[in-house]
Amino acid sequence: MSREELEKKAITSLLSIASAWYDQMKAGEIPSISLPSRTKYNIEYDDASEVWKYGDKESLRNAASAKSATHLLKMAYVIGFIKQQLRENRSSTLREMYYISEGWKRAKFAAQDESNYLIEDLEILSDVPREGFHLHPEENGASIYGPMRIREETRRGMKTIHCQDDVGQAGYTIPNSVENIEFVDHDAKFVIAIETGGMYDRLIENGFDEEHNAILVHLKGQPARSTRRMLNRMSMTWDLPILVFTDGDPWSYRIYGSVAYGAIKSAHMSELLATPKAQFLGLRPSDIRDYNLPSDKLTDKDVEALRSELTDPRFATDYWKKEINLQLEMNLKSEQQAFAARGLDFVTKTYLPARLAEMGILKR
Amino acid sequence: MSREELEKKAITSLLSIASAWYDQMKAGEIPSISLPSRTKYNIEYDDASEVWKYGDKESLRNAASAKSATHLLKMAYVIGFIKQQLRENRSSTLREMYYISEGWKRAKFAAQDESNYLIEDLEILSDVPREGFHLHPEENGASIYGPMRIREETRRGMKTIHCQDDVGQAGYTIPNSVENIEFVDHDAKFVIAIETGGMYDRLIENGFDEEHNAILVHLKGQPARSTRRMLNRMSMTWDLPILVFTDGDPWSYRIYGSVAYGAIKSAHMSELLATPKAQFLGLRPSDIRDYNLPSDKLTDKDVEALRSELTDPRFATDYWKKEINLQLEMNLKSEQQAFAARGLDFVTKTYLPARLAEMGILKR
Amino acid sequence: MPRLPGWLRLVLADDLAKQQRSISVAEFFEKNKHLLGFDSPTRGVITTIKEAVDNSLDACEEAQVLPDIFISIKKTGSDLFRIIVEDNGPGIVPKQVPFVFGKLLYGSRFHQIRQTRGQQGIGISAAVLYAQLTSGLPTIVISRTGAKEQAHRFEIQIKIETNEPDVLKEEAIDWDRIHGTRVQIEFKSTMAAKKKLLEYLKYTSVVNPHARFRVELDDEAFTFERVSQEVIQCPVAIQPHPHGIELGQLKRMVAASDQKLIDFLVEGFSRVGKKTAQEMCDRAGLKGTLKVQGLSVDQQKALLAAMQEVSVPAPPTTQCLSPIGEELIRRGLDKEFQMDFVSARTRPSSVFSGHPFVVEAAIGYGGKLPAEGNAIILRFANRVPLMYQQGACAITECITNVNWKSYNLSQQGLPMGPVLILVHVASTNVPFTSESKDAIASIPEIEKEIVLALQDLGRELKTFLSRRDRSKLAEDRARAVCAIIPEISAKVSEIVEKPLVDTTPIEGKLMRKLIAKKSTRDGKVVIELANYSGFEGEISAYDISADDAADAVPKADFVSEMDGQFTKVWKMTIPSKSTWQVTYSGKGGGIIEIRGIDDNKKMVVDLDV
Amino acid sequence: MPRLPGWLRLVLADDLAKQQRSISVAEFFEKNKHLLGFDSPTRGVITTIKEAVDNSLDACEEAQVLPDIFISIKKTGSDLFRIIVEDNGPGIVPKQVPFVFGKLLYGSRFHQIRQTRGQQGIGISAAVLYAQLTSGLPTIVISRTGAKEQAHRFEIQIKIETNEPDVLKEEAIDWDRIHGTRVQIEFKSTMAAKKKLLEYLKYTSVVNPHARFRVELDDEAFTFERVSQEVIQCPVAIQPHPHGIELGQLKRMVAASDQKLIDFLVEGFSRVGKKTAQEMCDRAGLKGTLKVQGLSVDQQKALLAAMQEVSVPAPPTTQCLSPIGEELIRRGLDKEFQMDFVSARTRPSSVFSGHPFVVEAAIGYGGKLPAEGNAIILRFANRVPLMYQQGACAITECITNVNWKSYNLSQQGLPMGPVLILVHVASTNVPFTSESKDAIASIPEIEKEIVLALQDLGRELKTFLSRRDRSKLAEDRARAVCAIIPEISAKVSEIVEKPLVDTTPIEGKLMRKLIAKKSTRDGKVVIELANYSGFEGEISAYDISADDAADAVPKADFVSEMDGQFTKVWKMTIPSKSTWQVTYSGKGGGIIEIRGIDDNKKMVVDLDV
Repeated sequence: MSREELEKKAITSLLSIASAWYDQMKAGEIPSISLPSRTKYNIEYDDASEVWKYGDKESLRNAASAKSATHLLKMAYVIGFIKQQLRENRSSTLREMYYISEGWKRAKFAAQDESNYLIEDLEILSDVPREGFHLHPEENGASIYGPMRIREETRRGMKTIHCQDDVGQAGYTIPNSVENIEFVDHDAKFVIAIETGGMYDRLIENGFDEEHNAILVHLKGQPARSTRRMLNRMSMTWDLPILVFTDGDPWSYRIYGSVAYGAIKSAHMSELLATPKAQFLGLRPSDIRDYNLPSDKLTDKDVEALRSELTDPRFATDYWKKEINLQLEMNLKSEQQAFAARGLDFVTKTYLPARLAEMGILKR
Repeated sequence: MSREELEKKAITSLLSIASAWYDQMKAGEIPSISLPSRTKYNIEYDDASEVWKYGDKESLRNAASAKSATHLLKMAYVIGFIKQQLRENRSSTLREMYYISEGWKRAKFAAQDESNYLIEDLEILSDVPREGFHLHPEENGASIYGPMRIREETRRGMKTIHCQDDVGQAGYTIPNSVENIEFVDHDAKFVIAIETGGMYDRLIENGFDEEHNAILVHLKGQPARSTRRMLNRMSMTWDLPILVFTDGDPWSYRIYGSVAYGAIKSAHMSELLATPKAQFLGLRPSDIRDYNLPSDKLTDKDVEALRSELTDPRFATDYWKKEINLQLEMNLKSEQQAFAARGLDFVTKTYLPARLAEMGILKR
Repeated sequence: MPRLPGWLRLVLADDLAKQQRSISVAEFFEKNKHLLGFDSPTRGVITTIKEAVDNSLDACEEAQVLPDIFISIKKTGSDLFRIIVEDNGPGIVPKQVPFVFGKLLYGSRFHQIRQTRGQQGIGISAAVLYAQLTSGLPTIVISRTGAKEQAHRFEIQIKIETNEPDVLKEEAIDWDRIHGTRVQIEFKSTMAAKKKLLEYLKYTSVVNPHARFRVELDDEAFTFERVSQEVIQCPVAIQPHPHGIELGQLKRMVAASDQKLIDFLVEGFSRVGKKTAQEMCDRAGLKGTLKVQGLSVDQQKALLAAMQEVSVPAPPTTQCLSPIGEELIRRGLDKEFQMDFVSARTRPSSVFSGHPFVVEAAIGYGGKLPAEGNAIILRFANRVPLMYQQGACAITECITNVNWKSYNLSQQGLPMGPVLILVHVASTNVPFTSESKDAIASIPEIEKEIVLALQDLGRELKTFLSRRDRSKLAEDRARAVCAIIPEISAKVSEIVEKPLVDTTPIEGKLMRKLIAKKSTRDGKVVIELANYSGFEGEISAYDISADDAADAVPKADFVSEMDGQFTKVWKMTIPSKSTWQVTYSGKGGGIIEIRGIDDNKKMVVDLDV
Repeated sequence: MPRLPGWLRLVLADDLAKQQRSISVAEFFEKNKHLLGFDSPTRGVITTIKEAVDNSLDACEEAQVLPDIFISIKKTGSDLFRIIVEDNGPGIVPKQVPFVFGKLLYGSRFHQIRQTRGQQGIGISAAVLYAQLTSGLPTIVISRTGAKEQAHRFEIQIKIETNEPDVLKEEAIDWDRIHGTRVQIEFKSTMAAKKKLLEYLKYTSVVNPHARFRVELDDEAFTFERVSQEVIQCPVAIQPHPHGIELGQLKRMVAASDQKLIDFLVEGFSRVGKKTAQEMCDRAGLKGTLKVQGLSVDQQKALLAAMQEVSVPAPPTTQCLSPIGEELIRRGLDKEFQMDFVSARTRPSSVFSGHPFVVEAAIGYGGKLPAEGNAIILRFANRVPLMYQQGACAITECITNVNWKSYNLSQQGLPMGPVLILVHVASTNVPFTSESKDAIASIPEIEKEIVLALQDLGRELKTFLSRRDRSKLAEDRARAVCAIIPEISAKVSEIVEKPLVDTTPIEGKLMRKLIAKKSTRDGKVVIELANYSGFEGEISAYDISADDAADAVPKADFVSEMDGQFTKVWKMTIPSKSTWQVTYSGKGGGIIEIRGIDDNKKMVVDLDV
């Protein structure tokens, strides 16, 4: 969907909510609205899109108590605010909207959480991501380095950028709103999304992107919304394999999970934010064993997290069961930079080529 | 100092350390080395350079016990490693060096802290920042948006980038090693270094950079080493006023402090990392009062931090005493985005012009 | 190794024998004051008053009089305090007075199986002993047993070597009490625990609502008035229950009996009928016709085992126990704590290890109770407040184990908020965790009863709280409908860019009441009455505020002023589904009241709040 | 209000009077078993053994014999246990036996001011009472007072109503002990606390190093052997100290005296001489020549105040107290815990509230003590181990308050690591926190002594630890010089791209010793001896490892094999400042030893470690 289409859809959906309330009140009825129930008991795997989505359970909110009437009032104010913002082609952060609500009297937000939650409600109701409302997150997206060209609509006009030739050493930074990006062309065979900056730098320094025609994405830990959207679009638009390369511990597997399957909090956006085709490259527990990597003992929290992953439906594959059980058995974890113990070139010359061949991405 | 000069200085200084040991041992003496004492009791204000530096107190480390002999051994291994790295024009992160030391037997690091501390020792001994050793930090630098052009030596050759025309919405990202940047030209009147991404985006969206010929730098909270080095170089090279714009709380004043005065941890690098000419723009406690901004009560920790700043020599000016005492009296703090409560344009149309005029940066 | 020669060792055993002697119980307690609650001067005052008051209440109960107890504590020296406790009980006959006060382990209640406050026969004489040890002063006792008798005054100490009373002086005197006892004890102490002492008296008064306490504390005087004029029934002693005795006790009973086994069982024990007795004999393999005195130790053991195996009904309790009763607990609590809600439960009596007991509990809520922090816990055993070791007590444990959240109270271990919880355990043998009698031990049977009582009360409290919440809810709904929905309407109409929707039909549909709305905007006060109630009679609107409403349209029917506050009254009838309105210049605020229509048919909404 | 008519109330007082009666102390304790440590069947066993053993040890002490005590615990039924304690004490004369075991509050030590284990005269008879209540069985006592006397055997119970002994059977019998006492008690119990019991016996043995304990626990038998053959001096009773009495006690002494005041003071109290007595009289405003019996209560009070104001030396303690002594504590600890370091302190005796006391403490370190966790704390009062309530005890408090970190121990509240701390408080009147005698109360005077003793021991431990650390330091230095500096040399030479620096001159300069270095690289073992010691005599190098060193250059002077381990010996003299070396093929490891040169002139460094 293009940016214009998205904005149009946003304004149409939001106005239809307001119109429905108008009609309800005109008919002498208390205004109300239905929302899917947002608990983990209402998350389902959608076979068609291969992502996790909210199920059928709905809850009705009507204005019959002061609390929920106030909630609807706030929703009305937010809809009004977004309408104005889209009309003026302005944008703002959630934090700014929170402060703007200072002037909304009874509709003022009591806390930032409340405004965040309300925006999620509107995303669900309208099926439009918040970027379509011109509400952008505070956190930056991550960096990209590799043979691809995009066209970005910025406040200073349209910019065409090649992510190797036109950028500094730090790469191209993903903007808050990936919807403003047009994917022009690429010369890549695959994308590696990397957890740590150290490994991202290592691959750039060793020329891995040039040698293997790889696009490198730095996830910066748990990836931001715009980073996940970027990966989703790279996968959808160019059908490139997305490979996730993280540390070898349970928290990193969760990073992979949020790239591939999405998070409960944003299950309504899974189709936009999750990349079901993303594959886990490493660092696998079996790599710790096979490459005899420097490692640390698992902490109690690590073990707890691994056990919880064993019962997580998203990790309910033979692959993950085998690896996680192996890790529990070894009682070890490693960081991806631990490959440096085998030399600075080991990861690019030995590990990744072998691993990518094994995954069928590179020919042996 | 150019990059080549820096590297030359690095190799010379490090080799002179090794040579000194060689000569000591050759003379039948236990190898030893003197280091300034790195405690807050040995930090002094240097009037000439207007930054805080280590004082005269030194401590001698000799190889007469297993512990300090091992320390010297590790230092020798690190010097050897850096020598080789510079010779091969490779670079690495501290984390990688930590893992590489796995192969150093008795000289292996027990923990990351130990290798960090040792690198700081070498920085002090050689008066060369770690970037000169080709050891770069994991954390990225922050973003820049504004009318300036730089030339960056990347792994893919020399790139010339204009920080408005050639970059995406997210701006130009400062690389790990600012030493690789050449400052080409600019059309700016001043630089605003901004704490939060929301405010940085707001200024870009409202076209503040274009309207006022301002360079905007996003600090991303407590600024990384490369961000501080970048500000230092912009101040030194172009003699541009550097204005720091943060939230109105004690932690943000510390951000200003680390930009302007440097940190105890890196006092030996103050001349490279601190920007003594940086001025505090806001958000001042008196702004909270004068603009009646939405605010929160101070927490006990806030009050404690403010009191500690009152006794900090770096904040021992009438300006800071007045502001901090006012804040303690009001018992309030505000975020910079709180200006949004007065409208999305208030900060760029009203507050900043007024404040910049007051500071003599803009004409009234 | 210096071994002594044999003859010397022999002499030694004789020597040692000569040193052996009996130790008087008074000597024993002199050395072990802590056993009696006299381990610190601070605690001595409370212990003494507690013992004396317990005795007075027990005596009044036995004599069936309404207790009228006077307590005085006066400082008489730098660290000397004189304590006086005087009652209107039956008095003590002169020849007994020296023993009651001047001999440890002397009393009437020790062997009886019934609920009493004091029991051991140590308490008050321990105070006498403590006084004589610390101040050297004798204890002064005045007692009179009736109108025809003279009062007698004694100065008493204890002969420590023999634990016998030492009467320094005895005389017949005139006394204005017709019957009663007064004891005056003076010892070293401090008043550090004054707060605790007042709490003790307050709590004692709560569970003894039939008693009046007058207190003089140095220069202050308080009275805890009685709220019940009924004397409480004195518990009557019962026979031991077969499940509650040990072998030693059985042996003593056997030795003292000349009965046949079956009669011994039926007459010597509670709740044992012929049939039950026969079952016990059969199980023990003993003939019912055997003379009990002839039973061997082994036969006695077999009998004991059989007695404890056979199921026997719980001991009779109405007789030997004296619960306070739900009504009196409520009255007692209400007197000392003013609360919005209070309810009490007296559980059916029950039994543990053969000892009958009954649990009573009460919960109070709101009113003057502190809104924050843990609930106030009042613990009682046999009508005596437990002042120390709350954390170690089974009562506290039970309160903690109840899930108060399900009764809409917040809870962190103890329930929180404006809550008071009272638990009273009455038994012929209250199981304490230690000699200091500060905490009740964990006995599953007792704990079960406490929890059941608390849960029952919790459900009642929940009903109260939700009724209260429901009326809050109705108000809340009115606010939503009358104040917020119009705002939604305004905003939504603006968004969809259509004319403003009128939301009064929603009000009418939902409220089915007469709705009075007052709002102030731009210096104009508007009062609007919308009648959805169906009622069409005359009503009056009273508007009390600082505004004089001189320019009101329509004019008020009546205006009066007092202290700058104007009361404006309009009278009108409002046809069903129509609206009446008045507007005047002013600042608003104040109170609005509608009269002439049922409370449940009207609703006042102040839109300025 | 149902008030009773006056005549009925009068009758009531009489009625009540009739019910009043004296309560036997046995009845009292039957109802209050917890006062005596019989509140649970588990605890009953330890209490009984403790009381019997205390009595035996006290009796042996009085009779000056080395205690030889036999203890047996046997299960005799599903929940019945038979406990036997037998000693070689002086025995008890037959006519006393029934009273000692069959009457509560009967004993020889209650009134004496001296250190004893038992005191109250309750302990063992309480066990007799407990047995008769739970098992119904009488207690069997055998006692013999000497070779010429026959032993007597008793079966004893207590008449509970009167607290008098009930002798079921008495007979003269033959017994192999020449003198001593054996008591056999059987009651309901469990052995849940077996570990605690063994600890109790072990600790008792530590502080009674002159006693032998033989223990039979069902089928197991243990002996705690004595380590001292000296009988301990029996403490002798002293007069009360003027600072340690209360008014009650003074009054009794006054009443019993026919002396003049000044003589009364000098003869009746410890450490009061004529001069002190006169000062007391003067302060009290009393003439020394007054007959004390004539003193009024007020005069007695004044006297007491004066007695407590006048400074009086601490009571004599060598007489009435019996500390264990530093030597015996060390021996006792050494016997039960094998440690690297142990030291003990007996503090000078001191006094609190007129009661003499002495503190002893000991610290042990290392050896078989557990390396992790809190220190082991052993607490004793009058040679009796304190087994419960460690957290509430002033001893623990004192240990926690000492800053152990300054003595190079780690500490989290208690000190941590392989440390044992023993504290013994001996006094004529040990101040316990409660009747169960498990914890010592916080008395500043006692706490001060404990802390001083511990600090003193802490300093000694620190000396030990730093001596140990110093030798570690020298090794550390040798390692740096001989192993790490050569590596620095190698790396630095590589960096500066110059020939490898020889670091042996540094070794010589620093070490001034004969340095033996063994290293293994690539299958070659090199042993190098560098002589910087100045010594030039013949020395031998012993190299013991799995290598046979057949190809050694030079050849070994002597090789022997045992269990696959080869001992290679080379003999040589090494001129000053020169080096000797041997090389052979092998895997290295094992031990290298240099003989023929002083320990402080040589240093062995294994470079492979």
